[in-house]
Amino acid sequence: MALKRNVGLKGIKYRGGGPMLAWALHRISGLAIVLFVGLHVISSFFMQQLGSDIATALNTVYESIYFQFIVIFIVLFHALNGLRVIILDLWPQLIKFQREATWLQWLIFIPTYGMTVTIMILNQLQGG
Amino acid sequence: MEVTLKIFRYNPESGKKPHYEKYTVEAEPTDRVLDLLEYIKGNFDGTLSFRRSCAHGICGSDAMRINGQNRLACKLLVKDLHGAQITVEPILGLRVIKDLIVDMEPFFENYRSVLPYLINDEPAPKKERLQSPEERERFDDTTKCILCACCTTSCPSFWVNEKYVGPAAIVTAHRFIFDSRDRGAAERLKILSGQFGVYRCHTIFNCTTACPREIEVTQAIGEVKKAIGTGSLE
Amino acid sequence: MSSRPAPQIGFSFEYLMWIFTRISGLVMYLLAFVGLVMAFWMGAHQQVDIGALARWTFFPNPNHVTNTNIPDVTLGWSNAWWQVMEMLIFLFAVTHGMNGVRVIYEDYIGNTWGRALGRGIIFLLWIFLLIVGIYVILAS
Amino acid sequence: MSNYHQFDVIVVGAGGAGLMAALYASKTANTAVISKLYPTRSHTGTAQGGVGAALGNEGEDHPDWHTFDTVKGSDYLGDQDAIEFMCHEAVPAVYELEHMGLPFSRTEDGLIAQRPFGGHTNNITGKPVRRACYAADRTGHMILQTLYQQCIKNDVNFFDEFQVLDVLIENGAAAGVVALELANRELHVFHAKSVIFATGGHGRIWEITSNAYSYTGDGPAALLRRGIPMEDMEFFQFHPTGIYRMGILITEGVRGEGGILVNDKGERFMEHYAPTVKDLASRDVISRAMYLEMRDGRGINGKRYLYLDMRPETVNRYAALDGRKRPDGSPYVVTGEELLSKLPDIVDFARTYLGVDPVAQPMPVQPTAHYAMGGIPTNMYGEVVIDEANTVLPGLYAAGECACVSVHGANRLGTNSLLDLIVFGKHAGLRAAEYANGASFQTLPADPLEYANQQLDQILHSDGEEKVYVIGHEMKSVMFDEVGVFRTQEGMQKALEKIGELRERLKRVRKPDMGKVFNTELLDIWELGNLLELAEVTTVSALARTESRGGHAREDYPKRDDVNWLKHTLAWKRNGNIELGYKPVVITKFQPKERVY
Repeated sequence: MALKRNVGLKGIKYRGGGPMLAWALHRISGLAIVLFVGLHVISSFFMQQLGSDIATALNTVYESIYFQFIVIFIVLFHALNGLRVIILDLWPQLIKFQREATWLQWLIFIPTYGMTVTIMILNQLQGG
Repeated sequence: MEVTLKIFRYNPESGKKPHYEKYTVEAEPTDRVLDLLEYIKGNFDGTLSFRRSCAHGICGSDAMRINGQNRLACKLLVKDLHGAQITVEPILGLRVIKDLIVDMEPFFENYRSVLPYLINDEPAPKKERLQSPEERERFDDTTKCILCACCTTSCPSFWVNEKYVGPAAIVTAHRFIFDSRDRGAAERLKILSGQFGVYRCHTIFNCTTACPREIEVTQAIGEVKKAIGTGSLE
Repeated sequence: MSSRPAPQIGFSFEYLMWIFTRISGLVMYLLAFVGLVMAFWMGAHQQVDIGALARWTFFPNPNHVTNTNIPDVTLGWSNAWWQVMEMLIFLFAVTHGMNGVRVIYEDYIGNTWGRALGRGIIFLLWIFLLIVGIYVILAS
Repeated sequence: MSNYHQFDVIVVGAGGAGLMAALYASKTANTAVISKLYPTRSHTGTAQGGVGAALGNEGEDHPDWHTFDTVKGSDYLGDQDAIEFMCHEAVPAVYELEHMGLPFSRTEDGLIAQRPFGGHTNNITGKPVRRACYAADRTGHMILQTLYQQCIKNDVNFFDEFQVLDVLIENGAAAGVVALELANRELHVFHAKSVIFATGGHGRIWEITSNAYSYTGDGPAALLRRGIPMEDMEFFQFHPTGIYRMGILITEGVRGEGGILVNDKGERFMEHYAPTVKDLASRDVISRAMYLEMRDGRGINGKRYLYLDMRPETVNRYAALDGRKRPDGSPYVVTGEELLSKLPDIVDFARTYLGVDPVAQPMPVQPTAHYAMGGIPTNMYGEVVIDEANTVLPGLYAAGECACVSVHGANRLGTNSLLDLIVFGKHAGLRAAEYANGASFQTLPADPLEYANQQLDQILHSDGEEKVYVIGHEMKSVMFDEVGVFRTQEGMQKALEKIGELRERLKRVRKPDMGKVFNTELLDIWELGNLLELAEVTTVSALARTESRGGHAREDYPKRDDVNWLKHTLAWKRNGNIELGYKPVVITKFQPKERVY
């Protein structure tokens, strides 16, 4: 009796490095965005049409600065990683530079996100 | 130097659950991991089972997960692992039969599904079919494949669904699709554009990193995707 | 040395969705860029609220700029141009996203029956979101 | 019996010869291949340099030149009718492989590319010719893959990971084989009209070897136990350039592309041993020269290795000295990149196992056990012959390295092994199918599994102290030292005693794995038994041959002796002893003369 085919958590421990991490984050962030946008659309509908309290509460959460930190991280990462994938997919001859591409992506992501967050925090402090 | 190997053990007849066992051996920096496994089998525990044949990275028998990455045990030297402990586990996504031996049949089934042979019904000339060095170079990279399964079993898409043909099968298909002598490209591209074809590839690059033959696997898959889209075999 | 026929293959659903995902990604870049530039042009540069700016960039809806200091929000932006812009980006985003959900789902699902069921549910969800979203856009 | 199978033709072994045989046999007969490995794991895949065929794509060449070179390379011990047959069949066979899809490297004109190889010469000028058809430096890999692919296309039946333990011979004809299914340790009977053995060599007898772990001579040993003789077992080839201490092969193609061997003084020593072709002399000549250099203290740093140098500056310097030209007449000049593209795998090996970049540094090499010239005696149709009169055993065939046709005689030329596989694999397959279509099944004995069970039981009931790992190492070490490149009466006597001792100790190995699932230890022990059998045959055959010829070099008899020894050895195992007999060499066109390179 052979063992059942079961990868499960062992897959997470596989040392795939940067590109595998990027893929996992892309998936998770994509699903998160679907959830976020979907709920937002529906709650907007309820707020607009019925003035629902739950919907209003949800929108308050959405507008909090901490939630925005997360959303911006997710959206920015998904967009940048998506751009990397699109470029490599449409020009397969560039795939030999895939390792550099992953580095470049983080090189763009980290300052952009860092700057955004800094400005948001500064604004919050000024406003508060 | 002293090295400890932490090896995945499973024997279906022992009634024991899968577990890890540790063996400490004296090793030279230039020893292959395979040499250490042979030493352990020969001196400590004869029941330790793994496949091996040529011992220099050409036959593709001894693909295993070493320190969390798919490698050939015969192509990895102790000095390249930088550490006193080496973890050895079977490759993922195929059923474990015993210790480091997995059931390769699903892998070869996927390989066979992409028509892995030259298709050309035109009458052959008396001598060789002509092919320029450039045409030959076009698919050179993918002829290196030894079917060790390092790539396919490093692919998260294959982990979650063994019906995905996997990188190795696509590499084989690529080798024929871009061979100027072949006439079966349309048939193969049709198979690969299906549900379990190239679009289950999400450019995760684990295959490229894992390949012991240094084939640009993801690039080959990308070229197949492009051929499906453009209908061009440039 | 030898000329060989280009392979004649029909477009598969998988291929169409794959290329759509890539194209819609690029289109969203374009639309977001337009949104961003317009937001700046229309006054966002006077008071940079990144949260509002981001929302504006991706979904140029008057509801999304309510907490900026720019006056007459509804007047300036509740017009057909922005509604079309918003509908476009919404259409691409929801389709891109729901297709992503489908791809993830189908990565795991091997059998035809499960796939058909999943596709059905995702399709209905897609239509539902589109209708609700467009209603909200038109009604605001 | 659920484990009973019936096929017209059974092929044992799925390397180049086995797959070629299966491919041709399956065209007209119901054929199955039994292999202890997945077919793509077979040792054919490690062959690097090329397959020899006088296509004349890169300079003038003729099958007749190829024939003479092979005869000369064999030190006149090869059967000339078979050699001529092989060298003429080579040309269509290579085209056939190309049509099957083999991705050969190409010339500018789109033809199959060819490179020089040891012992391949222009018969008129004596200069090297380009005869080795290659696919980069993975020709064997490409042959194996291509043949396996064709077998898939033609729906050949495969029994992968089945170990053949015994061959059934009834009424003087082949009746089938008994095989062990590795996955569950069950025995299977394969009832067949024709049985083709293509199990490969037995280079694991020696310590430094280029051969795979699985190269344990299972086929020859099984036949030896069933009364079939072994031919010319004393002739075993030591390849000059194995990676120091590991034995991994560095192809002769490196020297074909202009690489040279140097000693500790930086001298190109082959100039002294083979003034005309130098580093492209045949393998036995170079291996002996290397041994002599090392014995005289000119190994690198006094150690047991020499340098193989393929740095572009070295290659170009010596190519200029030799006046080497490209086929178009321009001087031969290479760049590092060119070498990398022609020999990518070698570069990879050197980097992985030596930590050396071969276009920047020389590679430490030593002779490595490489190829069995001897084996199961066959005629040129692959039919096994069992005595001095070449009597055919009906229904039994052998091809590839396990067989001795004999086309390689006392020393095989580079590229002729792959050629041997495709030519004799094909003809064995054709003959076997033809025979099967005209014959009926032999009745099986009452208990066909008896002998196989007996062999397994002996191992499974063993309960001693000995380790198979240790016995194996002792055998390899004594064989490499005493029955290696150079041999003496005294040393071989010592080896023979040691083998006897090891055979006894093998009966007392510690209790093995008793499991049924992938019991690889059981197999290791069984395979070591095979190696010891063949080591004994090799040593006994070598002791008797009091001359030096090809791969068999004796310090006490340094000269070739055509008067007494221009004959093939046959060795039978009878009642636990090796008995020797001899049969004449077939000489057609080329009378033996002194061999100078």
